[in-house]
This record gives sequence, C-alpha cells and structure tokens, in this order.
Amino acid sequence: MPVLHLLNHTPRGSESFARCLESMAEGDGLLLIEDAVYAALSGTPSAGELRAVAAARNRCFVLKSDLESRALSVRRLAEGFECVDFAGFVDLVAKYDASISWG
Amino acid sequence: MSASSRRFLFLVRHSPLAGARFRETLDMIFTVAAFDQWVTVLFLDDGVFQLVAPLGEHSASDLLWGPMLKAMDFYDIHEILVDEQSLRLRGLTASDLVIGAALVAPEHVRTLLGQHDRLVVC
Amino acid sequence: MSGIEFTAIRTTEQGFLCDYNAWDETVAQELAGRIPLELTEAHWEIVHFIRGYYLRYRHLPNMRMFVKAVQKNLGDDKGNSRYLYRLFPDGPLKQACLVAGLPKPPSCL
Amino acid sequence: MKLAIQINGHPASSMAATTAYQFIKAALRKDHQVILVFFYYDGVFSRLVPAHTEAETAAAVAPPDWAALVSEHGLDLVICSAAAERRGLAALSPAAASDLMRTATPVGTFRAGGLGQWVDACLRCDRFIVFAS
Repeated sequence: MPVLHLLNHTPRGSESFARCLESMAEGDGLLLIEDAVYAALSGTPSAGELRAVAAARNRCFVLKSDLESRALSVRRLAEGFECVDFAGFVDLVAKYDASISWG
Repeated sequence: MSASSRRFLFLVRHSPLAGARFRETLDMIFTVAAFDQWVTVLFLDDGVFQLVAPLGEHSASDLLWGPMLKAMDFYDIHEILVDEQSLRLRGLTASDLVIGAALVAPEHVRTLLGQHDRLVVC
Repeated sequence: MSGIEFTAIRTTEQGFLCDYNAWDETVAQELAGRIPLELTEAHWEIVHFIRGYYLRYRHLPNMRMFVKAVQKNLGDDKGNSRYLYRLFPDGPLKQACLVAGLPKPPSCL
Repeated sequence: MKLAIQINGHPASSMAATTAYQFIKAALRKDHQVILVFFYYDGVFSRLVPAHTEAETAAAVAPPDWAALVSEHGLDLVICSAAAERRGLAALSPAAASDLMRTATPVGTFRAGGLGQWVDACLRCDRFIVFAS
C-alpha cells in the first residue's frame, strides 16, 4: 500500500526528516508543507538527499503556497520536485492509500 | 458498531515527560483497542525512553508511566515493537525495557507502514 | 454516621475525594449518599473494580475504555453502557470514580 | 471520499490549524466529505485563539475561520474535552462558556467530545490525515 509522507519542519533540528526518508518504501510519495519546503531549495544538502529518494522511484511534492508565503519562488526549487496547490494536496491524499505526518 | 475495521499503527516518537503528551497518546491507543481494532505500537526515536523500566516502587518514574504501560496488556495490545537502532543510539538494550517488546530493524518500519491503514505519529 | 465524620471527608467542588488514599467503604457510602445514590452489591462490584484498575495502572479511562474494561473483567452482561447507566444514571464513569474515591476522569464534563 | 482530520498544533505556535483549514476548504470544493475535524493535544487551543486583527487577516496566509466553515458546510468540529481540561480550559458546556471563549469563537462553533468520536471517524472515513504541530 503506497503511503503519502508529510513533513512540516525544516530538516535541521529534528529527527523527523531522516526518519521519514528512511521509512519511505518504493512507490510512496513525499509532500513537503509549511517549513519543510525549505528542504527542497536548490543547492541545499537536504534537496540532494530528497532527490536520492526520488531516484528510487518515489515522488516528491512541495506545497506551492507554503513556498510563496515564505518569499520563495518556484524557480528556487531543486530539480525533481513538483509543485502542488491545496487541490493537488487533496488529490495526493486520495491517490495514496494512507498518509503519515511525521511532525 | 462501526462498519469496517482498520489496522492502526501508532509510532511513538516522544520522550515520556513531554507534558501530558504521553498520557494522551496512551489514551488514543487504549481507545482504539477498546473498539476491538488491530493495534500495533512502535516505539522509535526518543519514544524508546518511554519503555525504560522504572527505578523501583515509589520512585517518580514508577508512578508516572510504568503502570500505565502495563495497561497495554490489559487492553490486549500485544503488537509492541521497538526500533532496535533507536535503542542502540540511546545506549539502551532490551533488558532495560519495562514491558516485553519485539525489536525491529529500521527497514522493517517501511514494511509496517504498508501493512496498516491508519498511521498515527505521536 | 455522625455529622462530624461527614465533614472529615475532603472533596473537590464536584464532590470527588481530594486524597484517594483516604477511602474506605464508609467513605464510599458517604460519597454515594451525597449524589445521592444507594449502593447495592452491583454498585460495589463496579466501584471496587474501577478502584482496583486505578491503583494498578494509575490511569483513568474514558467511557469507551471503561465499558471495555468492565466487559473484560466482569463479562458481557455488565460490560455494556445500558447496565452501567442503570446503576449510575448520571454518568457511570464519573459516578463510579466518585464513589471509588478516585479523581475525576478528564473526559467527564 | 470521506475524510477525517486531526489537528494537533497550538494555533499560535504551529501552522497545523491554518494548513488543515486550507486543506479542508480545497477538499470541500472538490466535493469530498469531511466527516470529522478532531482537535487533540495542543490543537484544543484552536477554540481560544481570539479573532485575528485586520493586519493579520490581510497576511499571505489567511487564518482559519472555523465559524464560517461550520455555518456554510455544517462541519463537525470536535475539541477533545479531556485534552482541553488538561490544559486548563474549562469544560465546553454552554453553561461554562467563559467570556474569553465568547470573544474567541462564536459559541457553537466547536463541540466538546472525546476519543470515541475520533476512533469512530477513523473507522468510517476513506482517508485519515493528521496536521502535526
């Protein structure tokens, strides 16, 4: 059963980021919301780690409004990330069998 | 009674003295069990500290969470798992634990997630 | 029972015993009398059960857990809300804990 | 799709309620059904956070307007009364509604409930989603 993983904190100062990546199975999806969008910025080590996960045929998504409310344009996203709006967020929840919020 | 049954996985990741959090987490777990649902509880990251055996009768640790954990058995929650790596990283071993729990490897967490349909990180 | 003994029982505004250790069956009778509730054998069974549960696990259940716990220990005949409400019409969990000298369960209004 | 939502974060120090609110609105626009919004842990403070100032409302991220969701969509917003009480919030019964509560959210927006309702919704829904602190 493919799972949608949700992260909402920056990769620094919390074990959630590493724990989430370690717990992702092939076919799972990852959605970065709130402060977790910082993890997908181009040139950051976290974006590199996330891309490595994406390479294992997972999908990585970023909530667009949380990027923009943090004064970050979509252009600053590292390669391999897809932007979704809240409607897309709802669709992802529907698409995957279950969701997990790592906090 | 509710229509369908679900498989709940609780991932306990917080240390025991994080305010009321632990008590409220146990209340969720016990309530789901009282509905006769499949319940698996996985202790990982700082959550493994919740399983450390109390120092003894009348110690603060005994009164705080040791007895409540034993209620897991009362509510027939027998799928109690501990992430082995989280234990090791905190200098703990299976002999430090207050209740019987099966050790699992980090890769197993992935499998567990796929086997449950209600995933609750607490 | 004399009035002097009554005043020795310290309770919260809602009638729960302040110190769960200061409990015996006489205290229970008095606490029940204030509800008011006349205790039968059937009441005592539930009261002793919930007190034993609390002393063992240091945990106050919510209504759902309480029903399940009674069912597990005393059987299906008693582990259902109809039976428990017949004994404790104003909320079985709240009233059983009150008579058993326990703190007010947090889920009870 | 039937959704059950759980909100765990304090509205003043976490985005949980704000994100959940936007998610719920998007789900309703897509004709999904939200069968329960359950406030647990520090999420119970959602009922106490006062009406936002105009400056805050004009900010990029709109604060949740729970009362509007309830009146427009008849959502069931349940505050866990045990969690609320542990945080010193008075019982939610109308009689106990304090002045503080009345200035925060209109009486009747939230109702007091417990984990029984939460489990029931978890069993009935197609998807369960937590908004963490």
